[in-house]
Amino acid sequence: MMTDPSLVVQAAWLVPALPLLSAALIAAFGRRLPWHGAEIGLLAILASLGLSAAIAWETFTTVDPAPYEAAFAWSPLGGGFVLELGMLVDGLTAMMFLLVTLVSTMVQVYSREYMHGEARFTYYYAMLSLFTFSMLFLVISNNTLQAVVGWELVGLCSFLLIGFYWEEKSNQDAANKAFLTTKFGDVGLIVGVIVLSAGMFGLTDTPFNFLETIDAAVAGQLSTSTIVLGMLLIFLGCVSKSGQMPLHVWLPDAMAGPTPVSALIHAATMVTAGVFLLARLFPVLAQSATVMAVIAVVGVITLFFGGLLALVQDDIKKILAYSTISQLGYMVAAIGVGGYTASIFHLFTHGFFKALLFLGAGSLIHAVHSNNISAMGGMRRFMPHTFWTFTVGSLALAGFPLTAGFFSKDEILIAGDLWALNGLATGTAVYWVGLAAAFVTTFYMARAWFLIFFGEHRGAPHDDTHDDGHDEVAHGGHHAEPHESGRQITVPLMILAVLSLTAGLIGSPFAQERPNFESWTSTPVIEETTYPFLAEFATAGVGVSAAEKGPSAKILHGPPSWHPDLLLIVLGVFGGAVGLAWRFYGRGLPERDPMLQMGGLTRVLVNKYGFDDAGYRYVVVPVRDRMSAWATRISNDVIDGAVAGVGTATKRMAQTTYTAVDQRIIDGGVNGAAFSAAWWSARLRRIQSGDVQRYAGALVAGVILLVLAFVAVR
Amino acid sequence: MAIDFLAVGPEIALAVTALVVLAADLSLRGDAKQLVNPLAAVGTLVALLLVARLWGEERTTFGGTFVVDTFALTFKALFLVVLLAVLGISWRFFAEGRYFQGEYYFLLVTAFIGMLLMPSARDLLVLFVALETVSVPAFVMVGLRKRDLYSSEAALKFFLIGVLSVALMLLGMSFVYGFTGATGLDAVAGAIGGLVAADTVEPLLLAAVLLVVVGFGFKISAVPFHFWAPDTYAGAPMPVTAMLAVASKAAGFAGLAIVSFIAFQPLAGVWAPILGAVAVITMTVGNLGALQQRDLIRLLAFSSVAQAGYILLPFGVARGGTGALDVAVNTAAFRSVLLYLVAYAVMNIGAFGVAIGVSRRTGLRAIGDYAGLGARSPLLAGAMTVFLLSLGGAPLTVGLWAKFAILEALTVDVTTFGLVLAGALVINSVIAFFYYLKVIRLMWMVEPAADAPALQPGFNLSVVVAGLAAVTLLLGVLPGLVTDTTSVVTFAAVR
Amino acid sequence: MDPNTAGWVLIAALALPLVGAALMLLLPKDDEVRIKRFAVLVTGVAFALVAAMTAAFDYGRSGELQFVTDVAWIDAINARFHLGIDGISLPLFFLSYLLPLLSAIYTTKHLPEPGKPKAFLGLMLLLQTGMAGTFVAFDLILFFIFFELVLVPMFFMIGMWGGPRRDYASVKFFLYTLFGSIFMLVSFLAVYFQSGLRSWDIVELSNASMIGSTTFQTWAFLGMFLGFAIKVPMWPFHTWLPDAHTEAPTVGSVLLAGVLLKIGTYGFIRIALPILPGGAERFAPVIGVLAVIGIIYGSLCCLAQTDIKRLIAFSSVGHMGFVMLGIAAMNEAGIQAALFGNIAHGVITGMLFFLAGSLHERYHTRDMHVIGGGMLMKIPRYGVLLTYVAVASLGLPGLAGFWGEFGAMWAAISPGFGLADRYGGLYLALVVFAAIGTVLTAGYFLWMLQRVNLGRPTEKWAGAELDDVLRIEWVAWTPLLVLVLALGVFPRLVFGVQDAAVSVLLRTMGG
Amino acid sequence: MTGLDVAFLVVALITAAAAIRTVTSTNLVHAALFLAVTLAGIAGVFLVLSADFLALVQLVVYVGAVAVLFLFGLMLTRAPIGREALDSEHRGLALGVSATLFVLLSGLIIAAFGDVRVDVVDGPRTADLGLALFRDWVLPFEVLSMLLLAALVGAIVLSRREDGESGQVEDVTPILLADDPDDPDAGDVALPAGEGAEEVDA
Amino acid sequence: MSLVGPLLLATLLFSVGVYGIIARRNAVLVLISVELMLNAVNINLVAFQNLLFPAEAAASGQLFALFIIGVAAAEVGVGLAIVFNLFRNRASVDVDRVDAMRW
Repeated sequence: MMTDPSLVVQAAWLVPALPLLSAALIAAFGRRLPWHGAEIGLLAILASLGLSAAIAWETFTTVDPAPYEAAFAWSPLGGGFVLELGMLVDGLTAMMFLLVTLVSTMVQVYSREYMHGEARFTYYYAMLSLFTFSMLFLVISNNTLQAVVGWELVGLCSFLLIGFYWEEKSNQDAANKAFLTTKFGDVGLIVGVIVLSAGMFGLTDTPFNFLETIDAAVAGQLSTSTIVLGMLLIFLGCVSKSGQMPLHVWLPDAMAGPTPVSALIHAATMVTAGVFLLARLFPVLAQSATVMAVIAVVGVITLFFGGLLALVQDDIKKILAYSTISQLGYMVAAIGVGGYTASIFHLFTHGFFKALLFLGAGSLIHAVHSNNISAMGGMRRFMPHTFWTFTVGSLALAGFPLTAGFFSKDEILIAGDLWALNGLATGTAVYWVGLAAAFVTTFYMARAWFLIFFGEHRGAPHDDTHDDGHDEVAHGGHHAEPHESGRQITVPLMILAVLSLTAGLIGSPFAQERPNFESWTSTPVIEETTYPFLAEFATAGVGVSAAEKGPSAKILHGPPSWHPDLLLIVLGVFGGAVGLAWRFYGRGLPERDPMLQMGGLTRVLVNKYGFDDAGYRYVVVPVRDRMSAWATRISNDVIDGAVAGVGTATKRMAQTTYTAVDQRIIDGGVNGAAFSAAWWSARLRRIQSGDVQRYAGALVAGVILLVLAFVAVR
Repeated sequence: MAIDFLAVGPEIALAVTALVVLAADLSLRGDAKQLVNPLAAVGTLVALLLVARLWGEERTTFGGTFVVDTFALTFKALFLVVLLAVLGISWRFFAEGRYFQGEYYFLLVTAFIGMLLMPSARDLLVLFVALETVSVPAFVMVGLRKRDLYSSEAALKFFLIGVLSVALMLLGMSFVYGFTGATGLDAVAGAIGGLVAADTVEPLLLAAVLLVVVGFGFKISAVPFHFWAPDTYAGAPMPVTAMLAVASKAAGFAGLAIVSFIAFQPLAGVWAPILGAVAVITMTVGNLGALQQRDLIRLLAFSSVAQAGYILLPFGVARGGTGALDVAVNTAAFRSVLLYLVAYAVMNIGAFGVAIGVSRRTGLRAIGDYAGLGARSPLLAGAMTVFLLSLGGAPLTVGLWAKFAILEALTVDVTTFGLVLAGALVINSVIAFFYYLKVIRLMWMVEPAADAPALQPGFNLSVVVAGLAAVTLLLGVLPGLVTDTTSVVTFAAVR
Repeated sequence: MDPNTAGWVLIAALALPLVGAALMLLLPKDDEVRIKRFAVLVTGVAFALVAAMTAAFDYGRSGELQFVTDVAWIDAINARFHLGIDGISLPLFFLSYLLPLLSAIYTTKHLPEPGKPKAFLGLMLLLQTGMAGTFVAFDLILFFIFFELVLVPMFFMIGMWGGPRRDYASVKFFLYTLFGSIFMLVSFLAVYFQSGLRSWDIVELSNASMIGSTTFQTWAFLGMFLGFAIKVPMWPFHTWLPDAHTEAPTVGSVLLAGVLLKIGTYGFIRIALPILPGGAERFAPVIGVLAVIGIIYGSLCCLAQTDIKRLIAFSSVGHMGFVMLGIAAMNEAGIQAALFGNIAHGVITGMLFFLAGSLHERYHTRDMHVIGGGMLMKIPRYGVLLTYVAVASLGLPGLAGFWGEFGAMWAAISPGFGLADRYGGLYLALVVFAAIGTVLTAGYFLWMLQRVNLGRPTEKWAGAELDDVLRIEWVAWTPLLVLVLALGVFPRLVFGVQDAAVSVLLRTMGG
Repeated sequence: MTGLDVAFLVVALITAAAAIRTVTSTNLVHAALFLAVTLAGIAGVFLVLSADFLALVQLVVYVGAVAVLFLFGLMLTRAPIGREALDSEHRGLALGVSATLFVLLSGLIIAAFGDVRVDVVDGPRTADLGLALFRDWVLPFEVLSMLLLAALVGAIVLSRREDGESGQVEDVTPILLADDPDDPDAGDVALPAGEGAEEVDA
Repeated sequence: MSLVGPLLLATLLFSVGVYGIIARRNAVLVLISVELMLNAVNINLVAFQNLLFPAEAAASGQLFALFIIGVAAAEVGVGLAIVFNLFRNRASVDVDRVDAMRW
């Protein structure tokens, strides 16, 4: 525990509380206010931002910070177990607070112009506030279950915002897809949390608590199976939420939401929740080689193949979406190779430059009324502010030296390299694939950059139906030419551009002295985390001193350092990619996009590796259409059939429509019994023939039978 | 040897009543003949008072062939109350139908003399005579609608099956006599007990036991002796049907209980499972038969067959031994029969009463004719609903407690066979609700036909029906009123 | 009122609806307005009484019976008139007074065809006594009476005021439940005799040492299982439920889902488990498997529905599956979760049925294809409510639905009574499949919302005049809407009340 | 084989033969007469068994009264004559049932009493019978008298010629039987399940 | 004297009676068959009484037979009355045609 936590830290709960309050206030009174509720949202988020900044400063400057935890019993859960509602404030929390509130602030400012005139403007702001609350609630949580609550709320807000334009079926579908795909991952998360908490039974009354779980794991009190099963399941949740393959499919579709929403939710905050959770539980997953390996492999696959997909996109938001997937892959892969700091450092910087790119894209879209880069071109003339900010963002994303993205991505590559030096192949993969993907990243960003800002303006098609139509604000009047957006859009762009350039510095080799990013986000637990499995793999390696070898090794991170060789390589990659892109696109959009001329590769990419299709064809359709029909059929033919007897149950087996099937329920069950009862009764009544002599005969025959029975019983 | 006249007081009172009724009938003319009904009612009340006077006593007379104990008195009280109810629902029916009122009441009262005798009889010969005293007047009463084909047919069937059953029963009695040399039930039990102890029970004796049961099987309309019941119930004048379905059946059960639990108790190990099986078959056949009916009376007839099955169930767990548990099981079985009969009498007479109320003037008795009865006569429909729910065993009606008692008897000692019987009861209760609910649904949930005639149940009938409905509900809430009474009846008292 | 002595309050609360029903008979048949107001008055007074009880309840001793009445009733069989209330009963008891009040309010505006408010409301009051009684009866016979008593009014409610296939549905409902309940009675009797106590007292039997052999316990439990599982309803005994719900009038559905189904799970927890722990232990894996099948199966069936009310009905199968999963866990957390799930389902699904009923009032159809979407545009407030409740129903954290579901899964990971050692793998699989069930649940609710709420109104409805939420509906629904949120945010409202009682219960089971 | 056995055998054979003819005779009057012979034969059996009083009663009540009653009955109902007319189609059933019954019971009887032989046949004397009747059996005796009275009254009521006490036929409310047995659908009350099934078909 | 003889005769008569009840069409003949059965029982009773229990003070067997004779007489009376009434209604006494009520 932090000794004498300052007042700001103690008040950290206000950071999520304010947006919640504002959401409620906007919902209640927003419509009647002059800015239709935006002012409440802005006030609240600015207050949260201020507080976050204070907390960040507090934690940043504190030497050797220990987490501050405060909680009260939310509810008893039975069996003496207690669920806490609490907060855990450490560097990681503070970093996330800062990122979330900052991007959220930018987006809220930006949206006032961008969403101007929307019918559901108030609702939009309420949802933004609610989302911000949910994300912060997740971040501040001191236990897994509370995090799950925030996690699911985030998902709901995402659903509501993706489906913001719910008049269109495609948007509804996108929202449903996002919710259900992430919900599927949540199965893993929830079961994982349950498994993990079950491991804590007998150790504590608060089995969901993060710190206690971490302590128990580090102390070896959790069984290997608990850790492996629990963490892999939790990772499944992260896979879906953070858009890792193969559950990334919802993320590109989620671009159906308004662009600022994409910037906030699908670039900077919500999608990083998975990475955040992995980071939060990092000491736990560090206990298992399997878990680390799985995470690394999934990350590597995602960072490369996700990036490839961006090559063939025409929709600027989709390019950014796939880029996000790829970058999230970097973060996840970094976690998998022990790059705790590298991962969240990239999370931090990526939040800024990706938000910048999305907002910039929004600005462009706002101007040309189309998402398609083929409809843009030459935009640097019309929109200078957008141009330079977008350029900054692209450079950061591409990892151009000295931008934020450069430092954070390098950290990841270095982490992979160090991991590899310990004899783990995943490290090698992260390093080399990471480099390859950096080339891809640079190339597609350069492609987009050339196509958007250079060459001739190709103009928006006048036929609005050509658009996907979901992102456009119905402006009155015809725009002859695109023009620069207003200040409420450009100012956030500029702020973010500055941050994209400078945010990396605190984690860069320029900041080798404490405090820097590493010292900020690490806690003693993290620093002392060891990899019990590493000994098996350990060979002589850089970064791990001989003294640290043995049964376990210190976590693979430390103060950032210079790697001149890597700098050269990166520069080379950057130059090569930009050069290639200039060759293809430097003179505007070629008649035949070379990216679409790669034969089989293009087809595979355009088909998105078939994941979407497969997901729909092999999961959704079978479940929604076929399995439900089967279930109803089972209900009738099997369950009720068993009761009703074969005769009645099989009568109309062929009918498969629901109603027909349902009637089998009716024929089954008690009524099935009744049917057979009726059947029997129809037969039995023939005995009641009305002929008294038959009665007499039956009577005597019955007596004879009974006599025989009597004698037999005897 | 002095005769204890007080012990046979109720019977004598009824006999006198019968003769007075006959004499009055001969001397009255025209509408004045109606007066025999209250006359009979007065006589019944006197008999009831005598029963009340005897309550709690144990008397034996006629050389041990006639016993008065709580068991017998409970039955007698039941019969007399049923007689009152039957008189109530008969009055208008016979007065307006211009049947042979005087003779009817005479025959009715005579039949009840036989019934009163039944639970007191401790001798096969007396039982036989009592049984015939119930049957012979009943044969005639069933045929009282002389010009009605159905009535004649009903009488013929009833008569033939009845006589056949009695012949079989007599054959059995003769063999029992041959084995034991006695007709007194205790003596028979003693002799059989000796044979059982010596393990020299001849198969013929078992056959004889079964044959004796046959006669009662006819009275209680157990399968396969039930064939007459639907046809006879349908053809007979309705009050007679009510009498047959309730009183006559109760008398049969009284006789069966005495014979089985006293005379043949040592052989219970043999007859109990058979009777249990018969019970299951009976209720199943009854319920399945009822499912198909479109005539309410026939439906009630089959329902009463099923009810007979329920009442027979406790016989299925009877024990031949004399250990504490055996006695407990037998006592519970015995009591449950009694309790069920009381409940059954209340609800079934009520149901027939409503049926009479609906069809007396109109002649309508198809189930379809009950459509919308709730709108036409809420009281009749409400009462009918109560009775039908009770017959099915719904809560807050006496029917539930009746079934409860049966189940209780079956589970005093948890045996597989007992559970099988209980399971059969459960399933049959559900089937039974099918047709009870069918009627209830028709009454409340269907609009009445436009040309549905107005109903005039009449004062007496209304009082009887309302009273029975009230009793059904009252006992449903406070079953203690009966259970506490019947709990006095112990197996030892029967012994 | 002192909860230690004031047994009369409980009796008064039970008797009030009955008395009200009787008094209502005296009102003139044609004066519909007065009849409806009178019903509101009766249910309102009864609710006020119960609210006062809730306030006076000694939460420090929620594990003990309070407001006890224990007098002789049927001496011949030792049955006693034993009423009382503890932490387990209280929330359900409260619910069974709240929902009828709201139903009565709702009925003042929406009286189902063919009218006859006197009969309708009278039956509802009768039903209320039956429902409430089951939760406070501590004598098996008394419990059985209340348990059965519910059938008749509900039968008539469905049969007289129901939809086109009401005849069928009402009979099916009646017979199914009856079937199980008689088996249950057989088990009660077997327990009565086998225990040697000659007592029907639930507390006494619960505290008794193991009754009979394990075989006996298994069989006796089977009987109770049939009775309660049909009521719950558990897969595969659920087939009466969709029909009953679909055909029942709105109020009937609300009470059916809101309270009636709870009787089954309550019975498991209050009677079957503590009295027959041995049987329960043997049955627990079976219950668990059936519960999870129910979860998956119910959700799949929901996906196939086009009738919105039927969809909600099938969703009950799934939700009650979670409740049963909690029971199958056989530990405190599981029982807690089951009871919470009970309440939450009652509130949420009750509300959903209100909404479905009002939907029918407006569109005169419940077919989602016919409605065709755009409700959020046409009647936005109504659409928002539907979304809110649907989201609650799919188990979103922060709303009532979550805690029961999560709690059940959480409890099932480490079932009590040594089940973890013998069936640990099975239970883990159950948890996983139950979790998958939550996805399916989300799926059908989202698809439902998509089909009903989203998009633009079809031509058929574009020009139609449809009322948004009426004032009377606001009045009737607000308590439920608030409860949905309150239970989600403050789960201890229920968990806390039950905690001690559940501990006591588990102790009596010897677990 | 004693003389008694021989005597019994003779009487028994006659009785049995007459009994069989009673139920197989194609002539009504013959059947009634064979009945009389059977009943007389039974009286003979009683004599052989030395139940003199019963034999006498048998002769007086049965042969003297009942058989004659049956003859009157046959005359009054003007029944046709001939096998087809006298026997129903249940002959096979009847034969099967009665033969089985006979075989079964005979077997049981022989098993039970096959070895019982009594040398001296001597029943209670008539005076003892009277004494027992009024000492031990007075209750059933009195009840029997009520029964006979009831039978008498009943028989008179049923066979009296007039219709109802007022002689008016039309006042009798006819029974409307709901079950018309000739209607093939009678009794097939539609079950709810059936209704449901029809809806699907539609 | 052997006891089996009378018993077998009784059984035969009884079975013949059963045959008659089921096979005979004419109602009067059916009644006649009933009489056969009742008489068969009497033979049984008398045989048991006089061969096995001659000394029984209550003379149950013989008196039972006596009662049966009495009751049989009553039944014949009622039975014939029913048959007459049926005959008046249908102009036939064929038992197997009396099946207006069934099922």
